[in-house]
Amino acid sequence: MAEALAFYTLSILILGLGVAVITTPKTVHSVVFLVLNFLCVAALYVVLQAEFLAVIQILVYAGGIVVLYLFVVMLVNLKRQPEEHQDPRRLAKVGLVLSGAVLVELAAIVVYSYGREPSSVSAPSPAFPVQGNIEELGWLLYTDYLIPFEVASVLLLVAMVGAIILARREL
Amino acid sequence: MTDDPKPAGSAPDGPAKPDAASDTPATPEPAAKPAQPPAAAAPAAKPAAKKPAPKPKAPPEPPKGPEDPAPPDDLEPPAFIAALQQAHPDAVEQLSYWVGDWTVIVKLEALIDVATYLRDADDASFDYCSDLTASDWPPREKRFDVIYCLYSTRRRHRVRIKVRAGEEDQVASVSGLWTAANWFEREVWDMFGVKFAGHPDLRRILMPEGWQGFPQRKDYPLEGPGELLLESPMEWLRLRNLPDEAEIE
Amino acid sequence: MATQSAPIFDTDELVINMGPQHPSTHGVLRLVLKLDGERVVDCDTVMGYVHRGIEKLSENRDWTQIILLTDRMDYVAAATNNLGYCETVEKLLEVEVPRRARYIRTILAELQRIGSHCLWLGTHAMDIGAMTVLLYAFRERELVLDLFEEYCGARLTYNSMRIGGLPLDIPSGWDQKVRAFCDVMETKLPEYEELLTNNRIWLERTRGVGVISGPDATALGLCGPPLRGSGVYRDVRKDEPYAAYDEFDFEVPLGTQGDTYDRYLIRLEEFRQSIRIIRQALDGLPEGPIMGKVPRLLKPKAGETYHAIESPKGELGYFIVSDGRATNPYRLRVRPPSFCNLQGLKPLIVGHLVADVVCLIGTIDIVLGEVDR
Amino acid sequence: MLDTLVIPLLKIVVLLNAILISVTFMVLMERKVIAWAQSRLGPMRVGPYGVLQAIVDPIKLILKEDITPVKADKMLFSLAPILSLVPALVAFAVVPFGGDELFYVADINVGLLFFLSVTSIGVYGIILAGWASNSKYPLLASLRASAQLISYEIAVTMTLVSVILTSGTLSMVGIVEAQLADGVWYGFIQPVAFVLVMIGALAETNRVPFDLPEAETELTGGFHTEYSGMRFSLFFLAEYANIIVISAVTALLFFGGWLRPFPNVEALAFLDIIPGWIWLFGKIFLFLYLFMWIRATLPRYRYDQLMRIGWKLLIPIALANIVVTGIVKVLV
Amino acid sequence: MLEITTAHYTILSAALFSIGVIGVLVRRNIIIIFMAIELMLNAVNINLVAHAEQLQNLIGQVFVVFVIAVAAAEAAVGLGILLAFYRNKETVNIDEMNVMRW
Repeated sequence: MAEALAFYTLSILILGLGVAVITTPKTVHSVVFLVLNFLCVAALYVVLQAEFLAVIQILVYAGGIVVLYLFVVMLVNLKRQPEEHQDPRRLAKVGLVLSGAVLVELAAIVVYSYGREPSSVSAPSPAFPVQGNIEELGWLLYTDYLIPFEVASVLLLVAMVGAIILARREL
Repeated sequence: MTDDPKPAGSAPDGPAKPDAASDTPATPEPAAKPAQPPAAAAPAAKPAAKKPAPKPKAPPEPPKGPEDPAPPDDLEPPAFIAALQQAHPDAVEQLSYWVGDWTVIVKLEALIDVATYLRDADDASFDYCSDLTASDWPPREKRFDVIYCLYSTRRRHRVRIKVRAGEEDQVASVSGLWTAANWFEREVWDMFGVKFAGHPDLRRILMPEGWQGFPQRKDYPLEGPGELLLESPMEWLRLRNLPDEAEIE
Repeated sequence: MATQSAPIFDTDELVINMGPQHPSTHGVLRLVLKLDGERVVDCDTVMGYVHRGIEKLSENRDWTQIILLTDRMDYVAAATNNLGYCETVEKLLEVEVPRRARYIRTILAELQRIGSHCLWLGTHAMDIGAMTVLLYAFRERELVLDLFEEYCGARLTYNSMRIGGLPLDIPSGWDQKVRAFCDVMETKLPEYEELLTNNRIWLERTRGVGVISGPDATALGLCGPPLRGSGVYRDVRKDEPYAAYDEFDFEVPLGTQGDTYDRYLIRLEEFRQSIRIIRQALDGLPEGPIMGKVPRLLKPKAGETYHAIESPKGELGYFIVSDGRATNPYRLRVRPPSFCNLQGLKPLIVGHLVADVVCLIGTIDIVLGEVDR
Repeated sequence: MLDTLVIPLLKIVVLLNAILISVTFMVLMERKVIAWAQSRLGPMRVGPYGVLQAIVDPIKLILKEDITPVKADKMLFSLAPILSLVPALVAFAVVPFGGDELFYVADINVGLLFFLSVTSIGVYGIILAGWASNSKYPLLASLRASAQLISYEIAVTMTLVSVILTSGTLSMVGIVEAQLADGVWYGFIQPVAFVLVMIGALAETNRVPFDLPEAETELTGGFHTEYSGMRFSLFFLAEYANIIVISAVTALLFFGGWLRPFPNVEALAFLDIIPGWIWLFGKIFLFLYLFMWIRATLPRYRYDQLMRIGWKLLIPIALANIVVTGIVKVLV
Repeated sequence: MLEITTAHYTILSAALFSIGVIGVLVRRNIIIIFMAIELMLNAVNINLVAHAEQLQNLIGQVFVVFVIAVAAAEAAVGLGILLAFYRNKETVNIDEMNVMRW
């Protein structure tokens, strides 16, 4: 009951804010809707008992990445809205149709897989020597997924250096 | 208005009647001393052609200019002045000494030469332009005295140099020699309308940008057009031509 | 209006108007700053908002009435303005001022220097964010104002001098109070220093900020502490002694780096030197008249002169032309130290950050009443 | 129903009111403390020793005209103060005021991370306020603020990692209990972290000497230049609520929260007469006083110096602290 | 209906993903396109977390951590490129970004 209430409320918010993000004419408003959207997604993670991810979602996505977007929107002080420029070669309708096709495809996958049992390959994770969501996640990250984890950190480093170089004035 | 109060380097082209309102007559009359009662004067017959303010025909003779008393015979001028006279024999018009201050009156054309000499010569080395100002003596043909107060931080002595300039004359700017002169010259332009040739940024400094006229001139109307002149000169002129209302203003 | 003011800067970069209403422009100064990020690329100084035409007014005032006008120029150091004007007219009249009057004038001028520096210190520190120093400094300035009030009845615009001498002798017991004030001031200076001089943040904010070399400062016509901060030995009190300064023993502090910190140290040292001068003057205060032999009708002979004194802000000069006939000057020109120092602002701030702009406005110590006159 | 809904709601109501009231009195306290530091009296007119000033000030702010600039972005202009206040209040949810369940709203296993992430949302209020005002000084201030908050957040988060390493838990209650178990406040084990967090706290709450986003003397009030009335007071509330919450968290992490000094020394057991929450409140007041003391003493840093300290000083020290803590943890 | 199964989450995720796709395909402002991509990544994350919960296997959550890391990297580099581009061409319109060099 409580889960259903939370799920439907959050779903409506997430989808509504998602629509708002891509339809609002003002970019700054889009960014604000995006933040709110991410906060709702974080709440959904709590419902799914992934507290650590929820916090990370807020900390990294809402508190970090979107601030970056906001910064860029403020730096890119537009004199004319990009939507004013109409490119005749651009086929927005085809885009809509294509995205409709994607939606249909996704729905088909969902419907097809709905009745099936979860495959036996993904058994519940083995017993951890530690207890609790964060602890188990940490255990996984630092044992089985250590190399991807390190690669991700290197990727972040490269991205950071790259972004600094790209954003420098004299490119 | 024909006058651009902010020439910003385009000074030479100016026939620029600096005081648009005063239609300066050929023989510029001095502004009346404020101490004298204005009621004594009958309104001028042709106000538009004359001074805008119907003022009394100044009974006392206006001052012809500063006295510039010559130095007493028993006083030797300082060595650097003698050296200056040697170096630029034609430049110095006159020497003056009064209450302990030496003044060198210099020909307008020779100003930059003299100033450069005074700054660079070792026995003068006037590296500090402590003041630059002007005074206005309207009846004189070259009505402005531009006065440079120089000081030497090395030798610790002072001198004043002075040039006389007419309304249309261009005084060479010394802001290249002393950076300090930049704003001083702007202020002199702002207050007197003396034009400085070669000044990098000759704009008004204390008065608002669009101000008409030069307030420190002796013939600047004293009762003050104020903001009206700034905002709508035509209206101001109209009011000036109605003698009674003008007095009320 | 036909004249269109041309745009001062193109608007591609961020142009901000600092002032005329801004908490730290010390009056109605307007700076048009062109910023690249937070760095100042260009700057235009706009002033004249309190231009009252004191020079023009003076041409129509009696010689004595002008003393009142000079009060209104540097309104935080009115007594020095009075002193400069009176001395210039005395020079023109060739009047001898009695020794007692000169001593009292010196005391007043130095008290005024302490008062003005207190105000400078407080506002300068406040601009950089040190709030407490402001209130400490104003606490001491209040004592100076009390002394002035007891001497001449006014706290801001004193009208405390006359041509040829002084309007009033000092009240009885006043000299003891001045002595007591000097003692108090000496104990308070370490308080300021404790808060600022070795404060790491203060050092970072002021060291190396607004550096100007000695020759540049001289050419720019800076005067007073900004000039001395660049290591140029120039103090009118020493170079061209007036009042009774030639009879006293004091030192002129000089800077070495020419940065904001040096100017700060110099002004702090000037507090001490002022106290020293006041003490000497009180010790040697001679008896005698306070008014020289001045004709009833002041009418200097035709001629002109320039006379400068060292106001708290720098060289305050008066250039007076007398045509020998009227009872008012034909032309009176004030050489305002704040005006000249303000001219040095642009070279100082270009290349610095916005935060340094307020710091540098503070360090040159301007009073807009004097800049605009 | 009673346990899951009513009691938490009651707690929230009590907590919110307590915060709002304590903020008004904290403003009074700040004015008084700074006044005494500056040899003045501070507010004296309203009530005995000016105590009622704390009530009059909010009333004044609420009754004042609420101005929205014509060219402002209306929606964001209204949203910004809310976005800055809400995170400050939400952060209180994980702050335990005592070991008993009665004293906290929620003890979640990611409490400390939750606190960090919620405070990181607060930056939006400031950025959007500066942007929505459509005015240059607020814009400059909000750029400064966002850069400052993000930089110092990194430093503080990294510093807290070493505390987490020491305690082995992310729960606030757990950290205090770990201090009880270790028998020592973490302020003594992690003095470097404590200093770093204090500096970071000053910067994150925009207090002197890091108050650049609202530096009155430079930016005429900073990001809330265009705000007035109630919306301005929301920013005000947010700032002070942030100070209180950050003081509380510092007290919990480094000064043992509700624990008495030397919690395992039996000789001091008589100190247990004083309830835990009074200990905590005393510690919070100590930190609040520290904030005010610093404000009365120090000048303001410049923008580039602030960033330099954040990136070149605090973050490397924080990283080194993590490494040292880890090594010690492994060896011991 | 009142019992929330993984399918519910999957449908939500699909819908959010489609919104992101529409944003990418229809909008011209590149910043909004970036944001639409973030929406799509979030849709994927919801899916991953939901399945991790269903299967009682934390690997899904581990993946989300990586996705967030990659999203952060993507945003940093993408916005860096965008800023550099904007400085030269003064536009963020994707239709005008049709040259490979400038």
